[in-house]
Amino acid sequence: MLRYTLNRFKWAIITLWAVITLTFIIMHTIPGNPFAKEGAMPPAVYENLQVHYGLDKPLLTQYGNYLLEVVQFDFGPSLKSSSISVNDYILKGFPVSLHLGAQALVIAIFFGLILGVVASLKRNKWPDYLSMIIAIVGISVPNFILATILINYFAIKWNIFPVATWATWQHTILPSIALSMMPLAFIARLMRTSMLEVMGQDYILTAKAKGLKRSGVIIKHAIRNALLPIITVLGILTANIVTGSFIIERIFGIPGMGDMFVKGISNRDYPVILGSTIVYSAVLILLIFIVDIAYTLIDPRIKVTGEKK
Amino acid sequence: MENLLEVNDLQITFHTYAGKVQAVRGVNFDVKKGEAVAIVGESGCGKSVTAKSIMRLLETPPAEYGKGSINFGGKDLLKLSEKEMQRIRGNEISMIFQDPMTSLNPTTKIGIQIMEGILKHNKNMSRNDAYERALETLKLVGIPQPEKRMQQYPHEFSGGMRQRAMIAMALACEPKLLIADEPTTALDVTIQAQILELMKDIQRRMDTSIILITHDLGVVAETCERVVVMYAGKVVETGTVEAIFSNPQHPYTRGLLKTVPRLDMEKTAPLVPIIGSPPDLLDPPKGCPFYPRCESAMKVCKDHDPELEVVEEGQTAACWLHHPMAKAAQVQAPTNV
Amino acid sequence: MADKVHLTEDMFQPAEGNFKEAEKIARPTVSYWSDVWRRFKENKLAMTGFVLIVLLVLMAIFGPYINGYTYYGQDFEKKNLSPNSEHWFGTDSSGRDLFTRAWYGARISLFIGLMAALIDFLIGVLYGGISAIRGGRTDNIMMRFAEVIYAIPYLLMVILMMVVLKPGILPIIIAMSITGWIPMARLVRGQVLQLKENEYIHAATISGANTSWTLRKHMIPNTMGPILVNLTLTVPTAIFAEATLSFLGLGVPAPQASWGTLTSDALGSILVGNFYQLLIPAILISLTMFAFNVAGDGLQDALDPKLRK
Amino acid sequence: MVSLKNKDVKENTYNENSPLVEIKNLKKHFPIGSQSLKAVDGLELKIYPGETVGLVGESGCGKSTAGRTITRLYEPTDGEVLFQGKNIFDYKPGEMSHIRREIQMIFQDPYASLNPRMKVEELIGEPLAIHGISKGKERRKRVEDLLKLVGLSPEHITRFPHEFSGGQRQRIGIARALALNPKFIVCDEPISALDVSIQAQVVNLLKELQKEMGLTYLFIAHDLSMVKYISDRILVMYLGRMMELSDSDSLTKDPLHPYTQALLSAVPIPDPTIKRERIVLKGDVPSPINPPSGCVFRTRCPKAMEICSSAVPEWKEQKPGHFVACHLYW
Amino acid sequence: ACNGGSKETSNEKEGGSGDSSGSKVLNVNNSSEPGSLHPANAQGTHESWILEHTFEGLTKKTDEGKIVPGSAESWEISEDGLTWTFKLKDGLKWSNGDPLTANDFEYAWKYALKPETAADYAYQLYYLKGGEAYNSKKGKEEDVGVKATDEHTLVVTLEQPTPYFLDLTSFYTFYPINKKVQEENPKWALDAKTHVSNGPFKLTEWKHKESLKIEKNENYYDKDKIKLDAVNFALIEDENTAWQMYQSGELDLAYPLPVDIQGQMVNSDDKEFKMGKELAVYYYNFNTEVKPFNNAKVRKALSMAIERQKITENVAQGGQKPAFGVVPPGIPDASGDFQENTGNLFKEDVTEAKKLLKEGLAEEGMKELPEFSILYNTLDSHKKIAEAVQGMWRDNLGVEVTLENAEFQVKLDREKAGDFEISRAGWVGDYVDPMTFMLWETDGAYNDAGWSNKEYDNLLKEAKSTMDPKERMDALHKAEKVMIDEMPILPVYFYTKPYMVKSNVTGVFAPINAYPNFIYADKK
Ligand SMILES: Nc1ncnc2c1ncn2[C@@H]1O[C@H](COP(=O)(O)OP(=O)(O)OP(=O)(O)O)[C@@H](O)[C@H]1O
Ligand SMILES: Nc1ncnc2c1ncn2[C@@H]1O[C@H](COP(=O)(O)OP(=O)(O)OP(=O)(O)O)[C@@H](O)[C@H]1O
Ligand SMILES: [Mg+2]
Ligand SMILES: [Mg+2]
Repeated sequence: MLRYTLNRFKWAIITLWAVITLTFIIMHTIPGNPFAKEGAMPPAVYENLQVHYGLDKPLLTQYGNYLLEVVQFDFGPSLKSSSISVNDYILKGFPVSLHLGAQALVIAIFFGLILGVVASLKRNKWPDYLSMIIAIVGISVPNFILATILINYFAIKWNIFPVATWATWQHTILPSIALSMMPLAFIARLMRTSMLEVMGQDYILTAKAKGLKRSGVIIKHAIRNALLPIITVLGILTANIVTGSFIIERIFGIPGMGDMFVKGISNRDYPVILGSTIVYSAVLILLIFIVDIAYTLIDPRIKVTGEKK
Repeated sequence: MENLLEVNDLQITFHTYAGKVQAVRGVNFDVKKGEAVAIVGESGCGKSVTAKSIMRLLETPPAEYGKGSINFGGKDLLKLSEKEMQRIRGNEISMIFQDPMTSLNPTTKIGIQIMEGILKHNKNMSRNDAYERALETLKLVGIPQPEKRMQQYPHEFSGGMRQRAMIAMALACEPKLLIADEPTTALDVTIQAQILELMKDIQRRMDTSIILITHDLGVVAETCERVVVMYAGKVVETGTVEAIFSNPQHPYTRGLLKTVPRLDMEKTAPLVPIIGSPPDLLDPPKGCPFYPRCESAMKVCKDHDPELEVVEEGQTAACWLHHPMAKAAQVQAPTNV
Repeated sequence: MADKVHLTEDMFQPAEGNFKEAEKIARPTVSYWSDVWRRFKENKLAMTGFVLIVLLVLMAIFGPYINGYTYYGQDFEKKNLSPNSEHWFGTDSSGRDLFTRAWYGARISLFIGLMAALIDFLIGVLYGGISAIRGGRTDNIMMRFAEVIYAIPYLLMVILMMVVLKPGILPIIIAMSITGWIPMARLVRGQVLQLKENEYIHAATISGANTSWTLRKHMIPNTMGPILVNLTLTVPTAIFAEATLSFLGLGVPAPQASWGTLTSDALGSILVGNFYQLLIPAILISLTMFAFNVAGDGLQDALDPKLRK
Repeated sequence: MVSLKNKDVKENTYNENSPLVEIKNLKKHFPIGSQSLKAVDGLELKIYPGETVGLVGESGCGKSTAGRTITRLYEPTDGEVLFQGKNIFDYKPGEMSHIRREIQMIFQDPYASLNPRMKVEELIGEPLAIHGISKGKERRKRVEDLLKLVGLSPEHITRFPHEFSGGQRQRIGIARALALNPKFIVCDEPISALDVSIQAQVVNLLKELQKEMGLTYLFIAHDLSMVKYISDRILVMYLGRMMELSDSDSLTKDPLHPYTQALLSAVPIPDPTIKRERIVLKGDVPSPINPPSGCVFRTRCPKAMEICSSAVPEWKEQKPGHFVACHLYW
Repeated sequence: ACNGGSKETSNEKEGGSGDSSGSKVLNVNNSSEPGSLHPANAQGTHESWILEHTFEGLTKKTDEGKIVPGSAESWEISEDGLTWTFKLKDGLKWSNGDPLTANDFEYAWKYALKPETAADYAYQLYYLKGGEAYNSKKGKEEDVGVKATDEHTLVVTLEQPTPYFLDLTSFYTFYPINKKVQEENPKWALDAKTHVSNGPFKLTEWKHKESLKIEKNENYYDKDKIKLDAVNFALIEDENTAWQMYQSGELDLAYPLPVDIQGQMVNSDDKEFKMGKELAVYYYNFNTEVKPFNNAKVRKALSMAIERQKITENVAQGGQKPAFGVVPPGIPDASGDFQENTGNLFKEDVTEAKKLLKEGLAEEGMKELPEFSILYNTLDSHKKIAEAVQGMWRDNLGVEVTLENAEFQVKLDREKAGDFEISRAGWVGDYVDPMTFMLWETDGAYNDAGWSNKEYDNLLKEAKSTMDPKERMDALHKAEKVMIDEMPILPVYFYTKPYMVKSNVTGVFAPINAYPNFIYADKK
């Protein structure tokens, strides 16, 4: 296990390096200039900016320097804002996105699993259809619309929650709900299918034969076996959600990382692009690793650790 | 002795896209308290379905219970609510399933799977006690190093060990009725002997009744008091072990006994199988289901289904050969047992 | 029964030729897929979904020509009209006919959605399946590669594609194809890892099955549930991915419409109470979702031999 | 049945009198935490063409594992399996498929070994399809023939595994193994789930096929009477090791190893009137993770001696063709 | 949806900073995180709005747009208009209590010009003598034309006579910085704790990407006129959200407004709605270097064939004024308003347009317009206008144009490279003088149309060389006319500045080229 972890760590570094390199290449391939301004900038001003941020050096040198900095956990300055470095961005934005994402995930997992399980047990009866409708609405109404509607009712009409910003706990509720709908629907649908499959297995009969209650059979035997696909998608879903949703953060004025991701790209703010990509990759790699470990925990037959039979 | 279980005219149909499979077509038998009854019969004749229906474990749909009843301790199991059934399952009736690999939850440790039933039916038992009890039963079924094995998963067990784990699970609660669906098929003879000994022991000690489904007539002979022979969803013969083995009354039973190899048999002597295959239960024949394979078939058998009738003291059979007219017609029933 | 029938002596004569009856003629056999189709047809809800999909596709083809308006024609005199006899779905804030735009949008959105699903299925399923079946080193390398691809910012890819190709649907679909299949691959891999330990896979191996065979004949049919759920969810996800891109200016070029752009265009109209502008694309997307979901569920049921009636 | 081309390639060093399968020092250990479970520990066996070798032993003694390793479902910990003179573990994955045509296996657990989403037609037709043998009607015909061969009716061709009873499933498995006309079949308890009349049919069938096509079997079972009936030679295993090997008559009539003797005495007799003395083995079956020193059977052996705990008994030909590993015969 | 006003009292609790009762806190929204709150590094409105309230230049503006003394008490201009001498007020202090001197101004301006500072807006100081040379490393710091002759006197030497220089001194690049603080801690502007300013408010809290807070500066010389205790800036990018916060009472001022809300408010008589003036023009560039847009007739035809009124009323919806010239209203002429004096420089006329197009194309040897597109930077409102223009050309001229959007950064790149046919642009005046809209000098930095006209160039030279208002304005009027006659750009409309303020807030005003100002605001 330890060896496996170490091995994966080695691969994580390689993966990160590959991501940085490819992103670096793409970033410098696409058109757009970080310093472009309405009206031409006097050449001197432009020159000064280039020198200041070291963009006058050959790309290879820039790349090398960047890697050196990254190794020391220094992600450089933002080209668009001298008030806050990329490190600050991450240190400030990531916890917020993480908080929001975690809350949204808790909602999504909790209600998603319940809906999915109920739907599978009441297959083709009203709870199944209800869960399907929730799923359809959850997916068919994109979160930017949902957010606007939530604000319109909960904040403006009924005055229950504040409209936006990230000041208090109350402020976190509407964005968490808006962000949770998609994963919730996904989990619910997936859990339903998975449960249907598992409920047809022989060992469910065995459990019944032991006299377990229906709930016991479901909780102790069915859910766990049905969980595998959920765990898989949760890996990637979580990585996407906890590194910030641009739209939700924008609408609710949340100082998270998603905004950094998107704005960095449209501003061609190179260090911000690379910094956010690295954070995202790291989270993704970590979560996928956790998922792989979770496989073995959930189903002991699965061997991802590469040991031979 | 009173009857613990009475199965009356049990009928079970499966609805499939291909049509209705009439898996059980009017089965009658009873089991007395403390008695071991064997159900033998061709593969696919409805033994397992009958057993599962006693536990009410068939999913409805696709299964459908027709008329008929299963009386257990004075209650008709087919009429009980799911809640009441839960109290009976695992506690008063327990079952050993035929397919040990798929019947064990692959993601749960064996120990936990065994303890579960114990805890469920002994509300005030501590986890530790349940653990001890589970350990003990595992030991009873002859699994070495049970402490280690409790911590393992089904796929780490050999076929026989899985089957023994299933047996341990069923025995853990000391039920009134134990249904064992081919419990020893995957076991070697020494373990088999041990398990059968264990079952007998429980039967004696606890006055447990046993329904043993098997095709190993040797096991039947050594373990059971009475035998029910099934064929194509019907009971074709019942009787005491002695009677069945020494004086089988149905051509099918006779065929069965003939096919069994013995250790002391010569290798060159071919085994005598019953030729042909059993009927398709999707479209069961009108007459005697054994008719196409029967050496002593008569014209009547083709279209008319014989009923189970007492032929000797304590022995019933469903065969036209026992009809007075058949005897009158001087049809010689082959008697080469 | 025996008592009721009239028995005669001659009936008790030995029967002849009874052994032959043991070999009856087989029922005509139908292939697995036509069997699936038959079962699918019997499922009313699933058929509703299927018919709905066909209708949506037909409307996408013919809808834009039905009422004589064009998707781009503006008429400021008639802006923000609620649905009426002339404009069946009303008009937007530029006075364009929403009926025509909605069905024009259906072309783009359905095309993007279906393409995304197709790519998901073709690449994701194969990649995940092969990775899991091969296992060990191959699995490790394939999964790390997928991680790298997935970690590179998606927007950068889209922009890159827009540069390489001309803006329009094609770069969107290509950029989607580059990363879209990865969640599917992970999902399938997870399922296959679980299935891999089943005895029937060993049985197939013994019969000489190679990776592709095992994948096609055993893994995919047994993973169909999660695959279908994921596929049905890929459709709306892709539709909204396009909307988000439009939001960032990377979607289909104006004045073309897609359901995504119709939705985001309607965002502002919610504030002034023109809800129908949002409702129309939302209902169409929901209908699509509903159709794919019930058809997917139906297909899943039809594919599962154990669930009968 | 096997294409001549294949033969030419592979049979340069192999001739009819040499063993078809030669197992050399085969070991398979499973890692259990930091320890290892020695499921098979040093199997040596030659199986000649047209022969049936029975493999019996305690449940959990490693029979299935041996079978699975011989068919290369498991990679071995050590040892070789030569099939027609070539070590099957040397083949690359791509090359295995040729060998797969000739080595088949019937699985112990009938239900688990059938894909629940496949119909019988596909299940039995699968090996044919994989190797591109016959198509459409022809293949259907072949499948129907196979079904009849194992005593199922051709009507079952459109059914799914869960619609069958245990025994019926096992027969599907057998039909599948026979589909390719293999040379060598590892039968892992092929008949234990069958009812007796079918058992007889299947055993007769296997014997007939053997006679006709020169099939070779490794027949794993615990039903000694059946094993004796079908096998030419019988190998007795205990806790992953070999105990005794001999032709079947001599083994059943004159067993040398105390374990074999105990086994034989435990065979139930289908006659309620006969009551018989059994050699009851005392004690628990030891764990293969931690097997006893010396002779692994000594902890339960009624004739155990002092030496048994210190020295591993040698595998010795006690009588012509009758091997045994026991200190009693030193 | 316009019931926002009815609730403000009940909602005060939420919007506020939770300050103790009695304190007057205004809640507004700054739509983006400021890149820098250092006057030299600030780049745009997200910064300037806060700087305008925390700093004060030599001059400042009233709500009518009049330039009044700020830190400077008085000033003198030399005859040739090249030397300006400013006298600072007495007893000026920094928010940390340090005295503010003329040195701080000198230091600040030179700091902004220093190449290492890499200030985007350094060119705003190119008016200073030697400023450009120093910034492009061709000159020395000593030669820059700004000098503090004593604590209270700042002498500025200009490169050219610049009548609007006074206006510029209210611009944020011209703000002073505390020399002592800057030298001790170059990072002082990054943190609210170390931020030092000289304006009516001081920065007291800066939660990055979340919010900023400025509080009344007790060291400000005019502090008695300041009624507010603090202003909270939320950082909400989404206009819709900001509007919703305004509705719920979490904000006291909403600017900018969502387009749909503008449209609704313009036509209502909501008391909270205010229509400020804006110093900006919305136009399309023609790339005069590609055929057939090199032909003035073609350009004019296209320009005459769009209906500006329809666009402002139905698409932009903010009460904008159709533009038939480039200089927006609100700039004083020698007498009166420059734009009013100009009037409309051309007319919309479809028949004429058709004729011109035909002629123009014939002159270029073409039968019809080749494939061309409108390039605009990604924004919903730009898209809608482009769609409208597209429709009008189709309907009026039978001309098909495609729409092409690009990210801002990319659009600018392509404009520089001349890789476009027609591109959207907008120009906001840097100072209140028509000169700021005279962008089409040959090879001028902002001349994306690539247009070149001797007469225009000469007229501008003429205007630049004189300090006489009449002469200057005449030249500028002529220049504008010359330019519009050739139509290298297609003016669409003059911007406005619609915003909303809660009715309990008074004293907010919107200077023509700045965001709404609340230095003197009060809240009841
Ligand atoms: N779920 C089902 N759907 C359709 N048919 C079924 C189903 N389950 C069982 N059957 C059919 O019912 C019949 C009886 O099956 P059952 O499992 O009871 O046989 P069995 O007597 O236990 O045989 P074996 O000894 O081989 O286990 C078989 O023909 C089988 O095909
Ligand atoms: N995948 C595995 N991982 C760990 N241990 C295993 C695994 N498979 C088998 N074993 C162990 O190997 C030993 C031999 O198992 P095997 O299945 O070969 O027994 P068997 O002789 O076939 O027994 P049976 O007659 O009961 O089927 C058992 O102790 C079992 O627990
Ligand atoms: Mg059965
Ligand atoms: Mg085994």
